[in-house]
Amino acid sequence: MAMDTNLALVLVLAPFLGFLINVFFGKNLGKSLSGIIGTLSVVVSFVVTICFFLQINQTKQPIQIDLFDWIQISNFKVNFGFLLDQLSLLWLLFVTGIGSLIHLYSISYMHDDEKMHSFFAYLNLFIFFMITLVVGNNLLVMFIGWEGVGLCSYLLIGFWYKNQDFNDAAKKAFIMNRVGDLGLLIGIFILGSMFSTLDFATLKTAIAGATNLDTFWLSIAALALFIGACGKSAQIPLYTWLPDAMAGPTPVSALIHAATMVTAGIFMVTRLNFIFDLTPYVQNIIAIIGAVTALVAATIGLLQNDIKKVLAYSTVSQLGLMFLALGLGAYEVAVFHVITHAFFKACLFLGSGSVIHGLHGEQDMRKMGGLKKAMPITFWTMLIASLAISGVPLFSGFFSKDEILMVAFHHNIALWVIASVASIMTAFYMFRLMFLTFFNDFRGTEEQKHHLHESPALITFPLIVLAILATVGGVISLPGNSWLNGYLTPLFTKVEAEHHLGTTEYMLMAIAVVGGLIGIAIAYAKYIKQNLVPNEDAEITGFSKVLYNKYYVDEIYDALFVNTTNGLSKFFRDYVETGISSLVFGLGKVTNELSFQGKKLQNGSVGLYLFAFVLGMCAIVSYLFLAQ
Amino acid sequence: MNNILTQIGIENYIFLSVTLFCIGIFGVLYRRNAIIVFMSIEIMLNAVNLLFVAFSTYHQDAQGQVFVFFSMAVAAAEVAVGLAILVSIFRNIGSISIDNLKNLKG
Amino acid sequence: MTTLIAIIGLGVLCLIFEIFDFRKAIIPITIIGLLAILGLTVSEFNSPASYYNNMLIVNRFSVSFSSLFIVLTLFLVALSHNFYENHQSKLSDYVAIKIFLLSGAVAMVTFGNLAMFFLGIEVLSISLYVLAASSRMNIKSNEAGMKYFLMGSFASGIILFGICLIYGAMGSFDIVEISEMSQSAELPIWFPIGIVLVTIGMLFKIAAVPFHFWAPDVYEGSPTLTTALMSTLAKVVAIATLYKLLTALHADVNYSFQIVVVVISIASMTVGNIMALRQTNVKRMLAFSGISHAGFMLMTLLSLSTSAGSLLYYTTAYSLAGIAAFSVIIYVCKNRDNEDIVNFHGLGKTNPLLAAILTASLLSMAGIPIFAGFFAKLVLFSQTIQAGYLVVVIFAVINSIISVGYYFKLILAMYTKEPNEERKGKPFLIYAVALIAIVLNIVLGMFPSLVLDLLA
Amino acid sequence: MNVSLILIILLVGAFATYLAGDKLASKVALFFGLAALGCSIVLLNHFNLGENISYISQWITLPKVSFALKADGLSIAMLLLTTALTSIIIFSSFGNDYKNSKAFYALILFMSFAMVGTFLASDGLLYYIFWELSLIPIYFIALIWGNGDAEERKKAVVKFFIYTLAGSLFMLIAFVYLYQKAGSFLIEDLYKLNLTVAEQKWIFTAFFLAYAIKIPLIPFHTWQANVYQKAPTVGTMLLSGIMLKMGLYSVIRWQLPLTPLAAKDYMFIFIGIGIAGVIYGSIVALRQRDLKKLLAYSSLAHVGLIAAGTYTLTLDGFRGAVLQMIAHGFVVVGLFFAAEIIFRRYETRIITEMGGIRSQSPKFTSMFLILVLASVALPTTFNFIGEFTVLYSLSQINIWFAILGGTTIILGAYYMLKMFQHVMLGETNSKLFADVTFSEGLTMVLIIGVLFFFGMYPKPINDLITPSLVEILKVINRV
Repeated sequence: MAMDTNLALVLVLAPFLGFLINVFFGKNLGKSLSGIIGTLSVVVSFVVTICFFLQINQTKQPIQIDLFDWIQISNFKVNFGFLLDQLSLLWLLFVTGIGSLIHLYSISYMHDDEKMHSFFAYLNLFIFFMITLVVGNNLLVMFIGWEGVGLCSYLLIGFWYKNQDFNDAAKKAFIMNRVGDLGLLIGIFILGSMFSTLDFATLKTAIAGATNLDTFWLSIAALALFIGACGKSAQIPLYTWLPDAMAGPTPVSALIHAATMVTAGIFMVTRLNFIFDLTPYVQNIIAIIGAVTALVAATIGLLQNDIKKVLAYSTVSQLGLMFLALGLGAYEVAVFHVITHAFFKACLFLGSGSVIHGLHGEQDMRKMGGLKKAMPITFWTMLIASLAISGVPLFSGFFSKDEILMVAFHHNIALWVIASVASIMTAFYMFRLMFLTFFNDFRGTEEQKHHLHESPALITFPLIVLAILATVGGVISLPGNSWLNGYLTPLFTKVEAEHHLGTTEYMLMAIAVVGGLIGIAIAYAKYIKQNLVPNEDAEITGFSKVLYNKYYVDEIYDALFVNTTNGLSKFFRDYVETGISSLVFGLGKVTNELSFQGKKLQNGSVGLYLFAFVLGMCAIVSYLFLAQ
Repeated sequence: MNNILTQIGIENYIFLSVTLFCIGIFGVLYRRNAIIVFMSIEIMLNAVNLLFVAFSTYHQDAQGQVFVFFSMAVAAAEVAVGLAILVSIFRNIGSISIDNLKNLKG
Repeated sequence: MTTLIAIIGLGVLCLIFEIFDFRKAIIPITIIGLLAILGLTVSEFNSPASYYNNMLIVNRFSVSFSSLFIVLTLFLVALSHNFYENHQSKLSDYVAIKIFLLSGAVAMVTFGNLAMFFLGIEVLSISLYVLAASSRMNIKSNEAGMKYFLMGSFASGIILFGICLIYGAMGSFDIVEISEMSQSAELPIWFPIGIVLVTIGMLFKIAAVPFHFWAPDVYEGSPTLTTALMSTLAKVVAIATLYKLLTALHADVNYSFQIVVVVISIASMTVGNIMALRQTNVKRMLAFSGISHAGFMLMTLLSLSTSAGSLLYYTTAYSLAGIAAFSVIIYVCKNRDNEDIVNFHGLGKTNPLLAAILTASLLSMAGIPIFAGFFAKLVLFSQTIQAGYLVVVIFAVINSIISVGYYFKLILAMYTKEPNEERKGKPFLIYAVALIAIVLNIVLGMFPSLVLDLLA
Repeated sequence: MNVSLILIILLVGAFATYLAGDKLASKVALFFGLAALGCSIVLLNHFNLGENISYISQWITLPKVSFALKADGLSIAMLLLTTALTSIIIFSSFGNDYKNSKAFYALILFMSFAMVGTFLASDGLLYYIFWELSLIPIYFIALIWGNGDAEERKKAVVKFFIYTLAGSLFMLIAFVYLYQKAGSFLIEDLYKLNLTVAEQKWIFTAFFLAYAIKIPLIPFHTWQANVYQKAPTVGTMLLSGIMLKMGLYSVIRWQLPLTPLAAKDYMFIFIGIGIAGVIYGSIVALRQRDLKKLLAYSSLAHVGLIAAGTYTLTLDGFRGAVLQMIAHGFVVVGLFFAAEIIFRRYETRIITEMGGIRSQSPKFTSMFLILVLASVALPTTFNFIGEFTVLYSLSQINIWFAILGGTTIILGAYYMLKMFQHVMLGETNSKLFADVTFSEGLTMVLIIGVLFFFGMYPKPINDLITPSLVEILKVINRV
């Protein structure tokens, strides 16, 4: 046990150590060294994770580690501890794995930036918090990580802090996340007061053993928790921060805003599946929101021209699909898609990063094209990833997405339709991206054309690894015999009956595949055959303008919330504040005025004084007479 | 002496002196010449003296009359001081009307 | 009563000194003499007695108040050294008058007979008239003297009439007899009127609304030292005497009389404080603050049987603070034609010690803790609430809030404004008086029992 | 050990500092501040050994007032806060030189003397006296050493003084009234009283006036922003770091136990006021031009939450409130110190005149950022513990309270990050900004260290305060 504890501490603290080193000595270490340290610290925890993973594969026993008492509440006590079970280890695997790859990538990618050491510090800090989020054995420790990753994303989105727009984006991300966090907190409060514990294990047993459970409050709690998930995982209505978050350096987008942090919501819901299973209404809400988000994001993605924005919206839409699965109670499916998505989406982002790197910061696809020859590795890896995300058979994405669609079909045709449409669109815009970027001939400046070159090995290596994973990742949960489902079963209270592959399933697969191919075909027709290039912003009109401007959601939010708050603030500052204080001063003024009038009475004439004297005398005497 | 009181009755003495006292008060209130104000105050005091005497006979006890001497002496002392002040005022502003005493106010 | 004789002897001595031209010695001798008399008085504390078939009754009340008066006179005499530097020739007169005034004051709290009471008042008042008008060439002073004289003698007339009515009702001047008789059932109607008239006369002396109009003018016009005397000694004497008189006459049993007291006390506090807000002349301001303090002191008349101690404490606290404040004012306004607040600008920089003392005394008047003023108010409140007059206390509290407004005007002037000119010299006696007074005040603030328990 | 020793140390310290002269004043003051801190640590030690730490001696016979001090866990916690912050504040002021500094530092020590007294006093009148005493030094500190236009400052400070005095005088009436009932000012005797609901409501209101103005709660807060802005930063630290806690402490120690029935009847109103303060303060803070004013309003928001916690009359509410008091004390001092550090270099507090500092001073930036994050209650900081517990207690009363109060974590993040962005980030500022000096850095690091340590391990404080809070709750629920 002590062994486990120490290992677990290593697992958690290695990145933190890296963070400290980079913070305090980063400047002196020099860029490469600080990069290497940063990477190694993550690799260490990756290795430790593997050890634990192997161990748990034999023992099948989750490892509980209690460190110390943390927060004391009247009816329960929250201690600081870790829970290493199938779920958290699975998550750790790809968090640390992809994490190390992206660190590696960043060494080269950020090499020109003078604040590279702080970049690595932030990345390490992020990994540290992400690990805490995943391994926390109760809701509050998870909440530490939950807020911590939010902080790191704030720091990294605003990494180029001299640009106030980036800072705004960072701020927006943090605040929107906090809206979700409030929901999460409320959920925690309700759970705490209902079951007098926040510990996952005890919570599970408590709920299992609970007689006459108050489902109303449980549903409220579940809903509140889901709001938290919406914030972190960019679901409607809290998704608008994610596209803006692309202001950060591309490795950040790959790590935080595609592979790991944004999946925290799915992690949390899966962790607490025993609660959501008992609250069907909330599950429906989750499913619907997931589906809608998938569709909306996909539609917006159709017309974006910023290469990273396209990927961002595709991320939102994929996350939507995952929530759809969660809402339908198919947690293992969602988890499966999380993993495959992590592979291909990270690959895509890193690829786009390599492109942007090659073009010295150009992100508009209208100014790209024909990069296939210049950067072949980037092209091939990204192609594989795109095939995966489009659900072309035998690539990882095919299996995971297909399972989601099946589950949807089994529950509700409408959801299935929406999901399928979304995935067709995905296929379309992904290949739109591919064609615009890599095919035809270059549309950028001559000067850029001159410098076109494949990125260095440090950048391409992670791409290749991820591409391979994106290809073969599907094996962990092949239809029919799924290793993943078996691995995860201990977590779940009620296990979905394994869909035996019947004709409907094959038919569904077929539809999905055909749909995907259709999407690709349309893209091919538009951008290869007709060799179209998207219009300049000014020329976009009609519904496509609405899509291009993301349904004006940002503007609506600004009008509804931001401006009202600021207006209110101005009103309070200028009127209410001055009003109250002048009320207080007013009393003083009144007395002063009285005094001023009183001075007139004291006019110095003895006659008056004596008169007042006599008057007072008469008044008193007569009063006493009457009183007698 | 005694029979006079019984004939007239103490109340009348009281009324008389109260009347005198009020005359004094009104004098003080209405006259603006300091000297006359002094005189009015004297009237007030003497009204009281009268009442003292009346009461002392009424009670058959001399204390009241003794007190009259006190009050006379005091009145005299007061007026002496008052006149002294008045003189210095007259020397400074050449008038003894109390309406000129309005520098101190507010 | 030995006190009384000794005081008068001291007064005469001063005059003789003048004849034999020992001016230098006058102040020191007087101070020493007063100290001796103080000792003499205190020694009588535990030996109550009555003299001259009850003309004078010496008891704890009279002794403790007389000693307070003597202490105050001590301070005032000490201050006169510096104050009358420029009229050495009249020094003895001024000092002597103060001493005689003191005799009057002592007579007022020791009286056992209304005659004594009346004489006391008159001695006090006449000396005050003289002092008020004492700077002959100064029109303001003349006017002050005149106003004070007119209204004062008018008030004495009222008092005399009241005494007369009481005599008429009781057929005696002896306070003990009156007090016994006043218990008996049927009394002629003019007895209460008599009491009321006397009370009104005394209310005039302590400058309670609506008999307060003279105070600001007279305070402003008179020489500062006289103002100090009026606002501390005279006021304290008057309230103490009134208290003693009403206790003897059992005035508090009459409910409607208490209502009158309530109304007058509230009116005095409020008018005094509100009027003080806009004053620029410091003496005038303190006059109004004195009026409001009179209102506070009147609260003691609502629980006559128990509040002797708290009255003594309040008066002591108030007068000590007043002495300290006035000694600073005397120093600051020396050779200035007015006592405008402008003179105090930047005192905090030019003369931190005196500024601190003035601040302390003002805080004490405002009733901030550790200064005696706080406990004075506290005890007063507690007794008044006990007597069941919560409303008065609430008014009192609101008033103390207002009062902070003008006390702090002076403090602000001392600490935030730039000094206008340097002042020469550090007159020892003024510093000594101010320091001793304020230290006594603070000591009493820390150990209130010292005084509170004297008359408990 | 005699508990009054700590008072003596501070009082003697004040005089010693004044006599030490302008040169040495700050050093001497720091020395005595540390001595007091040591003394309170010793007290803590004795307390943990289970001794009952109290001192009582007859002071005034009539009215019956005794010089009674008593230290339970709660008082000792506040004691530690006060003495620690006093030392930190004095040390933080080493960077500036004040004219007539001997008086300045003497006043600081005198003020902390009064505040320590307030936390220790177990006799109503003694408590009141200390309460009032603490007002005078801060009045002069703000008045004489403050900044900005003199006339404006005078107005603000005098308003502050009269306002607070007005409040506390009503508390005095309440105390006198209680004295008439109980015949003693001793807190034990006052606890024993059982008053009618009507009486309790009056007394509750009288106390509330005093505390609502001191804390301050809306709508009695209008003095706060101006005074915080006008006062010298040291004064602002004293006000916001410690003095404000006097009010909250008094609510727990005096108001609620003395008038439990009224407190129960009024619970919702006063929780409501607290939470309204949270939202109102946060929103007003959004659009402040002056850095110190912004921090003032943020502090208004936070204390609103704390007050709401106390009025829940639950153990969690109390505990959270006390934890948050301590946490807020440190954070707010740190933030105002950050403002001071900027002022030392830029001579301005107007936010729009700052910006682009980060690129010139990484150390300062990270420290400032940490403080900002702490004040928005990021987990692992001390403030999170407090805020979480308070919000939890609110959720036990009514979930909506928790939701509305919880908006603080959104709005708080909004205005704090907005401020941080405009103060620190953006294009490099043309004006040169030297990074923190050693002493500045040390001060910051101390504060940050405290925040993180107790953020991860609040147990010690918890164990210290919980028993006495339980005791107080017993008193509250006696009827």
